[in-house]
Amino acid sequence: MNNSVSIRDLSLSFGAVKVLQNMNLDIRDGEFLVLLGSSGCGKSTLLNCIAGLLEPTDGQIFIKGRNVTWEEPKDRGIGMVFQSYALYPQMTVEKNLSFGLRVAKVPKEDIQRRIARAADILQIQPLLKRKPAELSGGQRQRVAIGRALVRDVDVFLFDEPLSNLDAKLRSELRVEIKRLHHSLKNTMIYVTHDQIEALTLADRIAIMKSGVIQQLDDPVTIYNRPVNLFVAGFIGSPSMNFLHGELVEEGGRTVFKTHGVSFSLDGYEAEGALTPGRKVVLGVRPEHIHVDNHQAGAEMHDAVVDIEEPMGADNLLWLKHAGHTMSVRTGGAKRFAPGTKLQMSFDMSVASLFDAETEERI
Amino acid sequence: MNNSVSIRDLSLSFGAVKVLQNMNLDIRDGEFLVLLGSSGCGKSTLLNCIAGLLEPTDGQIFIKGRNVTWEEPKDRGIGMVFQSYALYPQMTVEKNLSFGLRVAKVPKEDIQRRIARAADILQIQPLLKRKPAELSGGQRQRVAIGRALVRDVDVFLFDEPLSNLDAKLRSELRVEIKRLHHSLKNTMIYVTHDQIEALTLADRIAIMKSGVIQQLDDPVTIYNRPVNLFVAGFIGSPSMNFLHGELVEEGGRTVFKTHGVSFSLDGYEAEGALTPGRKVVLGVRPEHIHVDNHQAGAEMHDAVVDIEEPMGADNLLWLKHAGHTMSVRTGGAKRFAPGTKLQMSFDMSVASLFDAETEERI
Amino acid sequence: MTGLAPAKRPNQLFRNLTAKIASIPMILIALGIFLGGSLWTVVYSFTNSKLLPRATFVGFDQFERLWASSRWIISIQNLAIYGILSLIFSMVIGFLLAALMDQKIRFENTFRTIFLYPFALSFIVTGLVWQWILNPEFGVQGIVRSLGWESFTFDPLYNPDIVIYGILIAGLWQGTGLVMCLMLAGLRGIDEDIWKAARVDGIPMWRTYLFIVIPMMRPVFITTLVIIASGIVKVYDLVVAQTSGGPGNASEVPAKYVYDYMFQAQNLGQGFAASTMMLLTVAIIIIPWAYLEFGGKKRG
Amino acid sequence: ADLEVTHWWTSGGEAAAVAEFAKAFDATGNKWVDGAIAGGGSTARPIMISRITGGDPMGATQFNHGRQAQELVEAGLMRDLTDVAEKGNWKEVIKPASLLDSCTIDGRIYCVPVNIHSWQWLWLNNEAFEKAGVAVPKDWNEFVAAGPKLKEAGIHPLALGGQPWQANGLFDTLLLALGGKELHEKVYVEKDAEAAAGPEVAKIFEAAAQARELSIGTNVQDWNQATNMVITGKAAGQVMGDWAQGEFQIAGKVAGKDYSCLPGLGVSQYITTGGDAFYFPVLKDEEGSKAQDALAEVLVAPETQVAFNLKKGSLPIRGDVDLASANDCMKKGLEIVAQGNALTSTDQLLSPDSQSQKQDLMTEFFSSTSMTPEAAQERFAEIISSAD
Amino acid sequence: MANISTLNTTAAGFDAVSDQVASGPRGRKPRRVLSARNIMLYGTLFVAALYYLLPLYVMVVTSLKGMPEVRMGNIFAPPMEITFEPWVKAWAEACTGLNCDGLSRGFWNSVRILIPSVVVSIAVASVSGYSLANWRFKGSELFFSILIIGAFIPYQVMIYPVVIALRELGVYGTLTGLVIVHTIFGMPILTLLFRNYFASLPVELFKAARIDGAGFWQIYFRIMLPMALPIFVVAMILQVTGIWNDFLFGVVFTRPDVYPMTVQLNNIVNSVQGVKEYNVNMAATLLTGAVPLIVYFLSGRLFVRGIAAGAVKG
Ligand SMILES: Nc1ncnc2c1ncn2[C@@H]1O[C@H](COP(=O)(O)OP(=O)(O)OP(=O)(O)O)[C@@H](O)[C@H]1O
Ligand SMILES: Nc1ncnc2c1ncn2[C@@H]1O[C@H](COP(=O)(O)OP(=O)(O)OP(=O)(O)O)[C@@H](O)[C@H]1O
Ligand SMILES: [Mg+2]
Ligand SMILES: [Mg+2]
Repeated sequence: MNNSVSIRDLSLSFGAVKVLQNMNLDIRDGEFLVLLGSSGCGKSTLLNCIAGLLEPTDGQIFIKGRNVTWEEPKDRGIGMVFQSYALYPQMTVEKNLSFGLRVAKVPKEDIQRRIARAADILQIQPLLKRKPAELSGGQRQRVAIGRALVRDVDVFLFDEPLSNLDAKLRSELRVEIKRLHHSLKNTMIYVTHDQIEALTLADRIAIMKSGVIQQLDDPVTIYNRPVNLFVAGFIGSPSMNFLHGELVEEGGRTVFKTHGVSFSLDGYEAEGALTPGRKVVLGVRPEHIHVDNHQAGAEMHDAVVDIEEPMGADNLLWLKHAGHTMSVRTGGAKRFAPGTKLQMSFDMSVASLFDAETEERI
Repeated sequence: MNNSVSIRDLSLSFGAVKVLQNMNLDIRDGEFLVLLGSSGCGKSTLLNCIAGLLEPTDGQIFIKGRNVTWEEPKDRGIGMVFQSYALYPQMTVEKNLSFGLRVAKVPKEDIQRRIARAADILQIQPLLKRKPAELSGGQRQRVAIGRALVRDVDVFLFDEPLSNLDAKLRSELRVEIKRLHHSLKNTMIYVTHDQIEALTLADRIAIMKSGVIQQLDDPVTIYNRPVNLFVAGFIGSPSMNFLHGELVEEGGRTVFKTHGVSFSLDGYEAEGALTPGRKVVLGVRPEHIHVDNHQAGAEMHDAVVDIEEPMGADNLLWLKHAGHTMSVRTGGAKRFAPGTKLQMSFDMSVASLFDAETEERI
Repeated sequence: MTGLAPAKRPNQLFRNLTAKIASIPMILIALGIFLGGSLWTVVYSFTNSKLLPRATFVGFDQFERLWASSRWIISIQNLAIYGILSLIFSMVIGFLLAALMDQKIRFENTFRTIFLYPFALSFIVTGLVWQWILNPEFGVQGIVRSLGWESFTFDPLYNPDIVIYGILIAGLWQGTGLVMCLMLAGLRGIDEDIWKAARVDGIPMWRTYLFIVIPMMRPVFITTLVIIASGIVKVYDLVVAQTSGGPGNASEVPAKYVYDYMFQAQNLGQGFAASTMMLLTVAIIIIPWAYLEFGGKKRG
Repeated sequence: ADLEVTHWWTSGGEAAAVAEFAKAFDATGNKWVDGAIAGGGSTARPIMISRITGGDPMGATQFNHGRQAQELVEAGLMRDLTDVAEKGNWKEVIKPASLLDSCTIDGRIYCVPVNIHSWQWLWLNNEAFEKAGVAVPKDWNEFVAAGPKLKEAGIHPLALGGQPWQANGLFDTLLLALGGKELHEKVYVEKDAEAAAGPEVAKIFEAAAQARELSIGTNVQDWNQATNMVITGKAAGQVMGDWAQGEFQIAGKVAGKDYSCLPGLGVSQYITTGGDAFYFPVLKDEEGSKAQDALAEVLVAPETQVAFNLKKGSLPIRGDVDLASANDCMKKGLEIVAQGNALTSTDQLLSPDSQSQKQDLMTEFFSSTSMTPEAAQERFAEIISSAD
Repeated sequence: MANISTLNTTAAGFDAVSDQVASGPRGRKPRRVLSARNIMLYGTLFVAALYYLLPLYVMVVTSLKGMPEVRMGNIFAPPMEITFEPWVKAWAEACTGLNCDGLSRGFWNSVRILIPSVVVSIAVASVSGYSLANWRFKGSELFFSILIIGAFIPYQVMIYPVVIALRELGVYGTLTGLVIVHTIFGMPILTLLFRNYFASLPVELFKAARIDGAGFWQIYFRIMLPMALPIFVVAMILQVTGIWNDFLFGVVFTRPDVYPMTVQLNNIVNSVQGVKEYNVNMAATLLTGAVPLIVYFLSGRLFVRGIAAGAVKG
């Protein structure tokens, strides 16, 4: 049995609202799975179902091959970390960590040992005697992780654990969680709507929309070969540029044409047939557009700088081109004033082409 | 008169707590100034003083050359946008926008005209009849901006307007605010603790710490030439790598030495004297470390990959090197498994050197 | 995938059994006392029970008599006047006081204690004091007259036309403190930024309160409403302590009618009929509201 | 054994009288546990009824003599005292016999009458009349005539408390005194609605309207506060039962000298005899029951009767006791009873429910001049027609 | 761009306003103590305070006067001769029926009734509120709605059913019975407050505790209770006030040897012996009100905080 968590035909409705619909999902042992999706798509609901905090309307949940659909949260071998930390405010950190163990009547020395280990891993030994109110956000979240850690569980569930923290702390804790996963090798299911977190942490990402999983793949595949328009637009910040147009036969080759400008599709690995006349959407990521940088064989197009956003390490340009506004990522060193005219080229090998109707990848 | 807002010797205390201390600040007409700093450093307090919502303990505030220290908020020619939107929940969007104007007995047609303009700029025409509860976070924030917009003010104040939104919306609204500034050319003062916002939006950034401005400069300067350790560590994500060591005379040149490894300082533009023996901190940004990429004359150092974080467009590597852990940003294409041994070099021309004691840039 | 055997949904009755067991007192009280007692009352309102409940049914006789009784009509009128005025005034005064207290004033604690202390005193007690202060001979009227305004009249408890207002004065005195506390709590819960936004918009204080803050305090108003309104419907001590329903029957209230007919006149049937009418009125008002407020929406 | 006795006798004279009972009862080796509830019957009655129906009854409880306890008896909750009564030969000694009759249900005796109260008294403050310059009236008509003079002198002619039963009692007194025995019996015994609507009763309502006029401005609630107005000379007279006498006594006033009393309002020589009685709920324990018997005996015993009634200002229930120490007023009352001019009181004739309705009417009538005698009489006739 | 980390020195445009620096408003705007706003504010509060204090003043002043002075009729005049006799009499000498030991007789009874009634009623209501907020089950909202309607039923109407219920339970006339009665009638409002309070606590805490394996009671006692202090104070104040001042249940559901203080108070106030002894009445009143007042004073601040938490979330 190499599946740690399996979900079969899971459905959940709140009254008339169907939040999850017939979901199937297998999470491998030791895998770090990230559930990514916009607000209200049902990520927390799914996590709560796995944790046993919500009762599914239909379907089954297996953890380590055991059917836990109707079991109590505590018997499922899971630990959970919440966005708002959910530390017990009146207890010290130590008490917070040991609460579950004391409830379960684990022997004293055993509790001590486990707390020491968790404190060690998370480097919170100096905080053990403090109360949550006396901790910073990052420390609180570490304690919250510790609470799951001491329970020695098979599966860790994280519900947007970092979204209450500021950017700096977020990136720090992200690394720590990743490191934790490397050393513990537990199965982890991690809910977020921050794609940087998803891309950096995940072994596989499940992208959800209205209670349905759109794509379940490793980050690189998701980033470079999104299966549909939704996934493509959802992942990547600033998001992929979409150009609506159609496929046209030109000079014996099929090219993409929009607003009278045609783009060669050389280098694009199509999955379906590139039949001329098909209405399609071409998606290109900002970093796959090159400006003023003649590459071998690249086709150049004119554009005008609309806005420039320096982001430290690199620069974001908003270009106007044939009725589209496109974002382009360039190196941080070069600056472009608004109004500058320049030339750009697309890297077609990592572009995406979608059917305009089905929105599926071609 | 080219100063829009001038602050002279401003101090503010809450009881015994001195929040702002003798602050002086001049904001040019039409400038986009971002106040950046960690939580509790006094950003909101300063903004509230400018808005007239808090009374300074001492000092003066000028807006458009007029001393407004004792004036009511409404008479200062300012508009303000809050993190929590602060929309009037029971009024429609239209009412929210017009309430202040109606109170001020602005003629009906005038109100209509201004609302139409604001709605046009912010693209919220379809929302005018809705109530705040029926809007998404981004739409609410747009309405909140609209409320400042209709008042036709000289100075816009933003207090972390985007921090309640999710990453995607945040980046969209960021662009909109920038565009708004381009078209309105008002003075804008913008508080945030998100550095991406600061870097992308600001004409100038004021970095604050405990009520004192540390550095006031344009984003590029702040990013590349931070004046002290605090600013250097605060800006940039993942943050600058700091190596503690000292200056040593080696082969006739002053080099930086840490844990027995020495780094050449060739290319570094020092402001002070690089006297050997001085204890210093070397700061290098992740994107200024190059791995496995022999550059002309670059000095190579051995390192081991600890963790790899793919972030879509690029990769973040955490390297172990001589007792330090360093983050390095590489292109998204190449992957490095943990444990990989590689070589790295620093780009000294954009590195920073700080005195270990005073923490000031050398 | 083998071995993933489906499991059957366990009996819903036994899910979270402890919670259900722990709720038994509440369920018993709700069903056994409040619902059961109400039904019992309604059933016996159709009997001619005298001193003891007796199941001899007489149809609507008791109700006919009830509605023919001028005392009952007066009682209802009084309750309507008292109830509406008391609701309005205690809300308005409570809110005004809370708004004043919210101006970052000095001695807030002292003022709050002063306004709240009447709530700690029982009406057996305070009725007497008010009876006294409102006594024309040695109360306020007497004092004012002795100061020279000979024609000054202020004798609410002794004038049948205005006696209910006299009772209102004491009722407000006792109850507004609590309302003020509730309102103050509500005001403190309003987002600080709303105030700032209103100030930047140049909206005067009173308009901010009226058009922005009050609509935001809906939940507080609802809790307050339940507490005040339940007190109003049950008003009895206040009247007995001050006027015993007098002068004449000018200050009678329904709860007193019920009580007097049950125990004084020993006509339980009549008392039950009156209380059935009260229950009916309350139910007509409350049930739709309670359904909207507590039954309609769900929380996660 | 300890016996809890509930009653609402808490005013000065009443409490002193109860103490006599307690003293006598304690002397039998039992103990009187006092459960006084101030505020009159309406406060105390729900407590008593709840306690009895709740299965945790007190040992004995005061009730107004009348039909109030009938249902409790029928429900078997009250102790049958027939044995005690036979032993004490109550049938012979208790006078008038109507007192015991109202304790008798289906031939069994369930209560112990302890005193006779009569309602039909006009109490006058002699000094007040002196001050107003009129002679102390000899009957109701003279009293009414003196009204204007009294008012001139700044004295309220008639004190009337706000409690509903006071207005009701005043009316019944007027009806008996001015209308005579036949009218009283026609209306209250036969419940003759025609008579109630007739001209004779109309005259009574006229008189009541006069009384209403005289009582304007007496803003007190309790009966003894009204009595106190008479005692202190703020008011000239009060129509009140013989219990008012106890208040005069406590205030150290002397009958005949400081105050006058006119039974039957000085017009007719009839009084009604109502009064208080003690009931004994069925107790589960043997000892308690024995103590109940002992208390029942004590209550009727001649010595206790004398001691109690002297303090209470009411008449004893037995004709065979010596009331030498009784004052003027009491003697007048005793005489009337001895002549056999004692009639059954309305409390016994009407159900509490009908009484309450009548009471509501009278309260309304006496409290506001806007109700005409005719309108009041119409409603009065209605109540009588449906009375039980 | 030059490094301008030290901003106190010259910056662009400084000169433009430098001439205004000397003049013009500076620092905090001066406020007159007697501004129109302050006069209005404190004036209104002061007048309101007078209205609330007047009865208390009358009570205190009267309770310190002798009867002759009281009879003179000016209830607002301060006592010419202060006497504590009324207090002594109210506490230890006033008679009801045959017992002349004043309020002291009922005081301890009241305490004996108060403590278990407050504890039990709050315990039951808080558990119910907690269950309603966190452990919803089918019909729980219906029961709650019935409770809320129950808040509007006059107590008197319910006396008979309650008497019957207690009789059937065999606890009529015992302290247990009285405690049950207070629990029943305190239930609606208290449950409302507790439910709202617990609903306002973050759900995640509850979820976390469930994952930690804590059950219904463990979550209640170890997680919820320690966080619910403010609302407990509110509930305590409401119940102490209500139960201490209760008269009806105190007499209907007990026997004379355990009658609460209010029965004595009622007897003192309602037994009129000639002229009412107003001074004793007032002293008795103040003595009876003392306990709730003390409880209130001791918990004033928590009270407002608790009310806030319990009431604001609907
Ligand atoms: N108790 C509930 N009753 C009714 N609807 C609910 C309840 N809880 C959640 N929902 C609805 O279910 C949907 C999914 O909610 P869920 O909390 O799973 O979203 P999410 O993906 O976690 O969003 P977020 O990123 O905002 O946390 C939402 O539309 C929400 O409105
Ligand atoms: N009303 C007040 N009374 C006392 N201290 C206050 C008050 N308001 C703010 N402070 C203190 O002043 C300091 C600055 O607060 P301020 O709100 O300006 O911080 P900030 O920089 O806006 O932080 P954040 O990023 O969290 O919004 C903080 O330490 C805060 O505790
Ligand atoms: Mg969620
Ligand atoms: Mg702030």
